[in-house]
Amino acid sequence: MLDKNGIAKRIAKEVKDGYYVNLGIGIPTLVANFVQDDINVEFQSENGVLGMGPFPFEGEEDADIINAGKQTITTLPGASFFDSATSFAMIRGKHIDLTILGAMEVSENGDIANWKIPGKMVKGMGGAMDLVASAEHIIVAMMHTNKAGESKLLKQCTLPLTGVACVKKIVTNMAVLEIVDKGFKLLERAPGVSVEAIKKATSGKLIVEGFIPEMEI
Amino acid sequence: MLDKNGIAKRIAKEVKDGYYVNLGIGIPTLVANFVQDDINVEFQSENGVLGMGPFPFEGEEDADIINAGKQTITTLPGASFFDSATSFAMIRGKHIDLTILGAMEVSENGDIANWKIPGKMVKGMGGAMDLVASAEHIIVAMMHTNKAGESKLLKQCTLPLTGVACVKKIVTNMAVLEIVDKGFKLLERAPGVSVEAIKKATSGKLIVEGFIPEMEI
Amino acid sequence: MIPKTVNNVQEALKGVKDGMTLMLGGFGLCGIPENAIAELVRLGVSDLCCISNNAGVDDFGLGLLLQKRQIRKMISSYVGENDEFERQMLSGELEVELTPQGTLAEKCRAAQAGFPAFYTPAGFGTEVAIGKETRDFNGKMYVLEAAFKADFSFVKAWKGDEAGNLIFKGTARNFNPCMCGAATITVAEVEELVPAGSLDPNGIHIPGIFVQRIFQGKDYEKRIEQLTTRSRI
Amino acid sequence: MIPKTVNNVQEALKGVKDGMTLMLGGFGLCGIPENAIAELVRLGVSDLCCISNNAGVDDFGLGLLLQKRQIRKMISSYVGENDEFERQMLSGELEVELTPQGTLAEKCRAAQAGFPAFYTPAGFGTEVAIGKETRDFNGKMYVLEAAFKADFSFVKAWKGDEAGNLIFKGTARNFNPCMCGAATITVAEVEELVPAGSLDPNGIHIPGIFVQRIFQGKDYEKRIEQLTTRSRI
Repeated sequence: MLDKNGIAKRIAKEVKDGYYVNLGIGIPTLVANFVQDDINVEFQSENGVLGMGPFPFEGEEDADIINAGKQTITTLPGASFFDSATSFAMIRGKHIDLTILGAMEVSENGDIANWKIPGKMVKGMGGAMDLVASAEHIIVAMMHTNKAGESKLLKQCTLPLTGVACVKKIVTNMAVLEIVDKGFKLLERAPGVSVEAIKKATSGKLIVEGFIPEMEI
Repeated sequence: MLDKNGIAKRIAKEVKDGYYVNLGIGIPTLVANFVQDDINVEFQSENGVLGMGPFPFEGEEDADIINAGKQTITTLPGASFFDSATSFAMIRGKHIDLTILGAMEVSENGDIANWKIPGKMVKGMGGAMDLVASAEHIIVAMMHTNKAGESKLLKQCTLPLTGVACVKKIVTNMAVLEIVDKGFKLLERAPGVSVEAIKKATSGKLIVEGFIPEMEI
Repeated sequence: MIPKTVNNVQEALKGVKDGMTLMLGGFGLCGIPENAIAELVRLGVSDLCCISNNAGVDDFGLGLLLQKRQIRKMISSYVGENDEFERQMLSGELEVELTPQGTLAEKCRAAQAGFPAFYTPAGFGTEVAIGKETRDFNGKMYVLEAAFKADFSFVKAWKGDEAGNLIFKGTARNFNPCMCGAATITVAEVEELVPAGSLDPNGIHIPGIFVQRIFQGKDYEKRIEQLTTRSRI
Repeated sequence: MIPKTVNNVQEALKGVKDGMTLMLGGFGLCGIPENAIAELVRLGVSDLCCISNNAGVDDFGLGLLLQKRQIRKMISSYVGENDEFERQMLSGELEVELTPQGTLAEKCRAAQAGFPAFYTPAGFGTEVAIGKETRDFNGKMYVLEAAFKADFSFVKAWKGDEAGNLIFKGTARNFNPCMCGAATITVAEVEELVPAGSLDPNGIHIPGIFVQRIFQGKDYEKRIEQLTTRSRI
């Protein structure tokens, strides 16, 4: 089983040379720490910055330079600032190559629910609905099951949707899965996790074809 | 009868303090020369400049700074440059207070035709269709009759339209007229021009109510 | 040059009344119109509909207006980090309209640019699209969203000149430019107000035509919501 | 930083083929991609559909492509000042689609920003609206216009960096920013190409994400169409 950093490390391998990437809050944010040094990648934050760098050194933070998680950040050479309409022009216009975000539920056909639990305080969807409706390539980073031990990979989402038929790939603490026509296609197992265990933890249709290798992370 | 400069001079009186103004090519361009010195006005050109100043001194022209007529210009303090989408955001969003443009024909209900003569080479509408469809206040600057002596103020336009029911006021070499519900309402006569002469030169319905003063220019 | 300068925040907010719809720039606490918010609190106007990406925190930003129950309705994309907001929302005192962030930005831009509505893919197939027209373009589904209509827009810029031209700094730019000219009256507060002609016409983010009133702001706190640093190696 | 620099105009235009749809920035001869146009002439690609506000003059700008009969169709708002254009248009050799200038700009911006279409008041009640959907919003009529689809976009900027960030100068900005990211591949030529980090991130007009290739242009003529001066007093 992977921990959050393990999930982030595995997803980092999906980040290719020349990609513009938008990272959601939570596990996705950690991905930046594991991207290979020898490829060129730029991180976008939807509040209006492209070319994000690491967090600032203590005392060097600037209240006017934050990411979408409202954390103080720095920028790298080649960075740019822009307004919110332009930021979502990048997203809606499919200029972002990869979107990585968390989810509460994902369904067999790629629906995603990650913003609202009925009866609980709703904080809002932020930019998530725009991101999932527009991105060419979406990877979901999440735990395979929720705190109650129930699968988050379902036949149909039970929570209000964030977007329909949009998720392409899922990386959990147990597996890497691809959304295909007929369900969740198992691509890789987390170290020490059996196919059986993944089957048990997956409520939607799991497709297991041939040998399923262990992740290399 | 007024000449072109006379028309421009009369229209200049319609330009009020605090106005953003877009001037079309031809007579409208001349209006800038006659605007009172003691009011604050900014001229926009739809190719992407606000705060246009006079033409440059010889040798000081800059190929990168032109107006929509492709003439070299200068800018005044407080000027700004912007792209074409932003320029038409100003126009479509009704941020421009006054648009002054030429016309081949205007109809009783405020339709305007100024871009195309069937059978002749069509140069295009440029920004005119956006301007007339959006402006709060449109003044047409033109001769009362065409070269053949025919009225340009018609019941219905015969040429392809640039916009419908949009013109508010017309200043010609003979008169100042307002578009009202029922036709062209005569407001002022050019110096030495009789109401009779204006009636004769106006093909659409002319409304003459009470005393019609001579223009003060 | 058409002068837009007003002497102070009181003059800048003249005409703000109960029941109005206000746009307020900022993302989290970054780039918010601090002076205008303080004056709204002082004026005590109520029954407001506020369009703003976020709702501040308990004791800063729009949270200050929430504390005084001045807001009837919030239109935002994300409203976490605010206990009083949560209480008013759950009790039904506060009406909340959650809107995808890109849609929120474009509803401002549409108002600014004279577009009555626009088609966006965001929210299709979700509860955001309920009751809205949807439509297929080239095999993809879109939702029709209407432009905002607001009475006042309050924005914060870094530098501004007497002609109302604005320059923003870093990510404090965010929704501020989109809200300029998107309401009947746009009020800009700036950290540094300079004479017309001091700013490079080529480097203006928002031309003054989109701004009706501008004033020199003061006492900016610029609170940081999530101070995050790394240690020096 | 994702590097976008290519060595020269030949590399920048790799992949341009007969029958393609191209966007070209500029207003009149101001801010046109001179190097790209010269290379299009050299390549001899034909059957092109060109989206550009104007069509150049007889011996410069897009006029050079017209002389060689490389253009099948022009989409523009104004095409005067060009005898060869007139001849080809009147003889039916050249297809011309005239589009209101603001609509032209927004059709580019819509393509850039992922909007499939938009409603504009421009052209309602005129022949521009024939065959198009029209619709009432709040008592005013609008025409539905579709986003452009293009293969290449050629723009000219003043300064640019290796990351593809662009800054334009004066009114040479015009349609250039709107066309960035509005085609499958955007090629920017710049008067001055600088290393990443040389430009202020706050002063970028077009972020590099909208640009696929950038190169240092050369031998700019920057012809003035209507040299207009006043005499010194």
